[in-house]
Amino acid sequence: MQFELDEDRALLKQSTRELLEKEAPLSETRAVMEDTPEGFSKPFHAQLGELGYPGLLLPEDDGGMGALAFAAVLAEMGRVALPGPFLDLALGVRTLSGCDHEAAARLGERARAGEALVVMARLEDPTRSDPDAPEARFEAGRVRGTKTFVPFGAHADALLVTTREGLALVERPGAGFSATPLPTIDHAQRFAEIAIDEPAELVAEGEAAARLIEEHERLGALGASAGLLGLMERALEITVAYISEREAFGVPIGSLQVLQHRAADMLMQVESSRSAVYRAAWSEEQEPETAAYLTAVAKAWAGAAARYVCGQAIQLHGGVGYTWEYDPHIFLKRTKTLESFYGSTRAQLGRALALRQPTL
Amino acid sequence: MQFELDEDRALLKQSTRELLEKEAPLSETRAVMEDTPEGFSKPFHAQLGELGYPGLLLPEDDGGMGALAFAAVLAEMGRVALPGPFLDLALGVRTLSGCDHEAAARLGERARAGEALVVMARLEDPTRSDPDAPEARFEAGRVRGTKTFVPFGAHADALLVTTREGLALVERPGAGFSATPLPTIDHAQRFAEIAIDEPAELVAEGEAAARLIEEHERLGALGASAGLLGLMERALEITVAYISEREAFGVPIGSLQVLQHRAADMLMQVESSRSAVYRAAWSEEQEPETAAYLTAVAKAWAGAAARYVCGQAIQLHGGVGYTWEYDPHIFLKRTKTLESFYGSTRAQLGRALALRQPTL
Amino acid sequence: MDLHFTPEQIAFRDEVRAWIAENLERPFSLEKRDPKHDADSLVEVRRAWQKKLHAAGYLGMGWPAEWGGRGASEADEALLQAELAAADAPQVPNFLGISLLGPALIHHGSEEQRRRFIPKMLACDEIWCQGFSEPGAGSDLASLRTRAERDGSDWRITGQKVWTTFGLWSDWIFVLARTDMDDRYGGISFFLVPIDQPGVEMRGLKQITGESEFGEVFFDGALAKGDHLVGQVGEGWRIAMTVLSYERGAASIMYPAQFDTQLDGLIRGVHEAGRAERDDVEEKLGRLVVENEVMRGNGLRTLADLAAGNAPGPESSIEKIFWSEYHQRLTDSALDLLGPQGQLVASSPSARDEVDWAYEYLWSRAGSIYSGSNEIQRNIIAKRVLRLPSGK
Amino acid sequence: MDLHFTPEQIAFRDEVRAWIAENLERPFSLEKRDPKHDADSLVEVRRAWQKKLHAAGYLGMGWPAEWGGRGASEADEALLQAELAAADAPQVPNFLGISLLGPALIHHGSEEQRRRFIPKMLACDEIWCQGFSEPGAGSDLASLRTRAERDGSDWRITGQKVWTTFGLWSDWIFVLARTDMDDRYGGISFFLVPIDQPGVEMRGLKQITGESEFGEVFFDGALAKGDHLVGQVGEGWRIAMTVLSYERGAASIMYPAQFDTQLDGLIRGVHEAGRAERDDVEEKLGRLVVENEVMRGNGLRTLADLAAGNAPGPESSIEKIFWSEYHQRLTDSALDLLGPQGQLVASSPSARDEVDWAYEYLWSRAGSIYSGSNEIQRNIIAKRVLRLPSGK
Repeated sequence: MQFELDEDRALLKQSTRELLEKEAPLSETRAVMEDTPEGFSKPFHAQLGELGYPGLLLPEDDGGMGALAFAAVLAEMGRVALPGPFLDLALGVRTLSGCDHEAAARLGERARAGEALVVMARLEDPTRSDPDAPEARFEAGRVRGTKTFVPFGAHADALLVTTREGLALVERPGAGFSATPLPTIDHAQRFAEIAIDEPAELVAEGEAAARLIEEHERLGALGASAGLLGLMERALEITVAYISEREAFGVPIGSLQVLQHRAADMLMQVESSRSAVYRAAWSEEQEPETAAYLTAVAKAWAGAAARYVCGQAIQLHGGVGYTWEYDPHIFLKRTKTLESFYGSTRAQLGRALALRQPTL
Repeated sequence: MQFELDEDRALLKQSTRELLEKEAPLSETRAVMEDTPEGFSKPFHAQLGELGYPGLLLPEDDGGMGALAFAAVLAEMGRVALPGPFLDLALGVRTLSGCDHEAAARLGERARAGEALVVMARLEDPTRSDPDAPEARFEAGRVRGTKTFVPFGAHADALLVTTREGLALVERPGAGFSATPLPTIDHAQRFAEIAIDEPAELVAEGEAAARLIEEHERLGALGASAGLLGLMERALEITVAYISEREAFGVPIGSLQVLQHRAADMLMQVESSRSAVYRAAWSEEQEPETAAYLTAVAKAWAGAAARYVCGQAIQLHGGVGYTWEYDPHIFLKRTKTLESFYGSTRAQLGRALALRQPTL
Repeated sequence: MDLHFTPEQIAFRDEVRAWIAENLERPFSLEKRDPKHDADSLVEVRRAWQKKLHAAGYLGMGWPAEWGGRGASEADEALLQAELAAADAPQVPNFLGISLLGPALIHHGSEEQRRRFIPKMLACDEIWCQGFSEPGAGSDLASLRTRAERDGSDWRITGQKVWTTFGLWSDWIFVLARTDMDDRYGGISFFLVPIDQPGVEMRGLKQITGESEFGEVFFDGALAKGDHLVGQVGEGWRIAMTVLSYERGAASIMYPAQFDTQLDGLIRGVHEAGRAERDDVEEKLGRLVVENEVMRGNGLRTLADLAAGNAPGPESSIEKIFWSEYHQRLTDSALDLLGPQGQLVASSPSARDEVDWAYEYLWSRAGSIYSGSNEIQRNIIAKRVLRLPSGK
Repeated sequence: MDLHFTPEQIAFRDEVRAWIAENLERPFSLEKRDPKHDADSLVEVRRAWQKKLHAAGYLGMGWPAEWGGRGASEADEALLQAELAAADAPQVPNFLGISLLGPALIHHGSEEQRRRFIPKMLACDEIWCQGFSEPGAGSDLASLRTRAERDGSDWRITGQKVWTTFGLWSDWIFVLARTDMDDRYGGISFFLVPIDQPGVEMRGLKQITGESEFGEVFFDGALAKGDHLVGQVGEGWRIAMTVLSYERGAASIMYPAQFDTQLDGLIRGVHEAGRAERDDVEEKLGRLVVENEVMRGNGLRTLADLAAGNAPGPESSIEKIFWSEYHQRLTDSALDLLGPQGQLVASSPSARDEVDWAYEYLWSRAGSIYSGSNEIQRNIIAKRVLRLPSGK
């Protein structure tokens, strides 16, 4: 048994950290939040494409590196709260590769190289539709429907749209497409409501489509959990550093027992998230029969854990904790996005109960 | 505006405290828990009857003192975790007085003098019956049915049985009655499952019966909330005294910031319970249109509050906290009874939401 | 025991309610959503609202008649604040001036100071901000280092203050500054300082909500005139502690009223999302309702204690902890219950319009920190209410 | 990364599982419900079970072969403990003897001591209890005051110890006693003391569950033979700290296995009560499932770290806090979800038979206190893992 990553993946993790610290550090995240209309750095995402990152989740003989590498990379991105659609893109590339369809394969090549942004459009207004039986339809070579909270839906080059008939691919959406931005708490993670009436190709149907969507959700939850791990890990680090330095009443506030216990509780959340996230990623590779269950466990835990840790990061910073200038709020905001999307905590609790099984 | 009790009620509260400290102190509760088959002191309850306590909830011109006095007395009883059916008896006396029926009136007189123990038998097996439409029936002058978790059901002299036809009074249950004890965590609060097939009188029907049962539940929740207040108030007192004295690492443990904050949180729970409980009692007397809502609020709050306070009382006592010899466990156990009966916390949360209304 | 307001108080409450209905155009959350507004024009909305309140006699109601008061009780003040909060009326720019500087001048200031400053403060012709906190002295206020040095009969102030609410729009700031470096408490004095002068630089301090209601201010030999010292040299700490302890009662039922309005919005939102029938939603909403009502019960008890002549003591720490942590639980739950919809910022056309949940969620993180962090409040409860021992 | 047990370990686990199925008559919770049993006979059930385990070679598996060991790894030990916990097998009377005294004798004892004591301890022919804690020294173990004074070549022990698990049924006690009043750590020595002698009085210490598994013991010049000193005079603290740090891994997946069995019972109970379909029940059960699985993930990580040769550090404090507070949440939720039914004590004919929830609810309050209270554990994490500064 061994918990550490093997050499290849550890190396990838390390080089990803260096890349991010150099090209997309936290200060850059702040700049993107403040200034960029797309909510992310296009050049950096192009660079990620050149380096092959979007293909992480492809089968190994197709250049992928598997779920553990994926989790390690997403956790590193969480440490700098990297803004942008990387997670959705990596999921899109994986889903395209699972479609037995030529247009999908072609687009997949471009997407993994960072030349096209493909995201899945799945959610619909929950008061009017059932996620398992979408209102959106594929008929006569066109897809028609309305989707909401589509990640980077206004900036995508292509969309994988879930329809009642299966998974429809819309490339280069044109006049029949409109996107209304849905700005949320997290300035650097953009969503849109889209209305679509465009030519499309049905790239997966029936069982195959259902399997791809389930896989997309599972891997999305895994990636989000890993992102949450990175966010809270860094939030704890900056908090421990801050309370170790900052003095009040003549002592470092980190010497006060109440803050020490708070930090200890934060550590418990972070380390338990680490165990759960990497275990889920490992099961995705090595024990697929438990992967759906362990991923639900990881996401349900990590969402609530990060909310606690990032909230306390603000509290322990005191007054400066609720200034824009200090970093804790960036973590809190991204946490909210990752916690509520990719299967909310509440949804994952229900899923974990339903999927419960012996794991030993 | 004034929060303090008026002189009469303050006097009652004070004299009740003195009576309890003299005749039924915490040490006596312990003795009853350990040794008494009935789970309570019959002589002391007879004394309470002589002093007129069971008539507390009667109309004022009938010798009652109203809901505030009732709450004050129950809170005092909570402070010594008084074992026994006092709450159920006081509720029974009130309900009997609301029945326009001669047998009820006659029994009511005896009950308020402490000469007869009357309790209501209401709960049925929840998997088999709806509390609003009991399986128990009153037919041809007899009541037939099975009731569960009847408080002191094995020791009652008479029973008010909820049936589909209304409220049936069974005096001196005989051969058609059997009671199986249901011993719970709280050694000093006895419940029984009863099977009954006995002659009875229908003492209230239709709307009148429904109103009496609703009132019984509401006042039961109020009394239980007051009892919870007394329990946690005393649990906090003994805890503060303990941590102020007990030393570790050369300092009183009550000087450690983590324990200070814990105690502060306990105080918040206790004082908020005090506000909520007396406000509910006051509304029962002065603002009946809000009483049902404010009582649900008080019970939902006080149950969870007492659970926290009494649990932490054990924790802050350290090792001796989980010995039988020290008192905290007595509070925890009684809390569990009062929290889960008289409308569980979960049930009261739903009730509070349904009854929500402007209170200012 | 009596938790009824007097008939006069109820009549006052009804009068206020009717006045608000007549005078408040729309809830402030809707003002903030209006694209025509920027930070400056929102301050003008607040200023206009303060002028209306002042004209109606609703400011400084408990002060002596000479200074605009009407001998109002804490209960009146509390009822007013509750009605304003329930209606989501704008916060007035001089809320800290009125609650802190006003009493300081009335009790400790000179007659000239009162005449010069109080009328313009009430009328919002001058906006005041508070200069107590410093970057290095959060919870440990007395460790402040801004100093005031004599310059003839005047004073020169040097140092830095933070959390100067509405600082960017203020004309004056009331400042605690050190006149003796060696006397921790007795070396602090209370000054009134005009902002529009060379030695003062005010900067906006952006909050996590993206707004800059707070400021930070740098004094570099700023001038405070000799007759703008409040009280005597060295009395600053005592004055500040006294005024900070006033008006605790006024907020006691304000927060529950404000949260009730938000709860209304949440319950409506949950119904519209078709989720109200779920048992887990019922439980969470029920818990929010219960906690808010318990908070109101605490507030009524505080008012009743005040009415009975019991000064509010350190128990006010309980209220501070309660409302600020409730606000966090409320917004946390709201975002869970409303789903992604609840995270939309107010400028989104799809955002719910009753409550700006995204803003509330972020802003709620501040309440447990400002005005004495909740950690400090718990210290106070442990030491002053429970009388727990001090460490060695 | 590799979280798989080896095929040999899985084979061992399967062997243990089969062995338990064959040898365990019924879960210990059912033994306890049986009216034929009293406290004494329950100890005999435990003793008989220990003898079976010993005969099967399942005790001291990691010890040298000479003392019954089989060179087992932490993972083997952990798998064994998890299987035993899942099956609700009785705790063996000498569990503390085996986990603490055994290693102390093997590493620090004399050859004669090992020969004399280890075989009978393993075979449960002698029951050992632990004499570390004192009434005045809970979390602050080193402040112990029980003293040992020389009496020729022997020692006389005077003082009091508490929390002597199975004390009433024990034959021997291993005691930390002070041989130098002035040297806080270096003045403590480690003694083996027979209980059946005039200077020893053992009393049961009733727990809040009503049982008396714990004892307290009074020494009044009790005799410890000179050759029953373990190690050297003054080495007691070091020996105790060393053995307390052993076998941390063995419990790492035991608690999740035990709680899984209890969760099974809870889920069944909720279904039988017809409440499983409620959304609030689903949410609460889901949370319990998630937390327990996360705890198992932490445990597997500990085992993996041990297998990779990383000694378990203060992170074991995380495990202690996690399982003990989870146990409280689990039993709290169970009593809520099962309603009054869950509060019935085991002797009630109407009680649910899978899990004695009433007992678990009460007993769960102890876990956050014993073995170093959770407050102490959090201090350890803050200081030794997070390296937060010390106060002045």
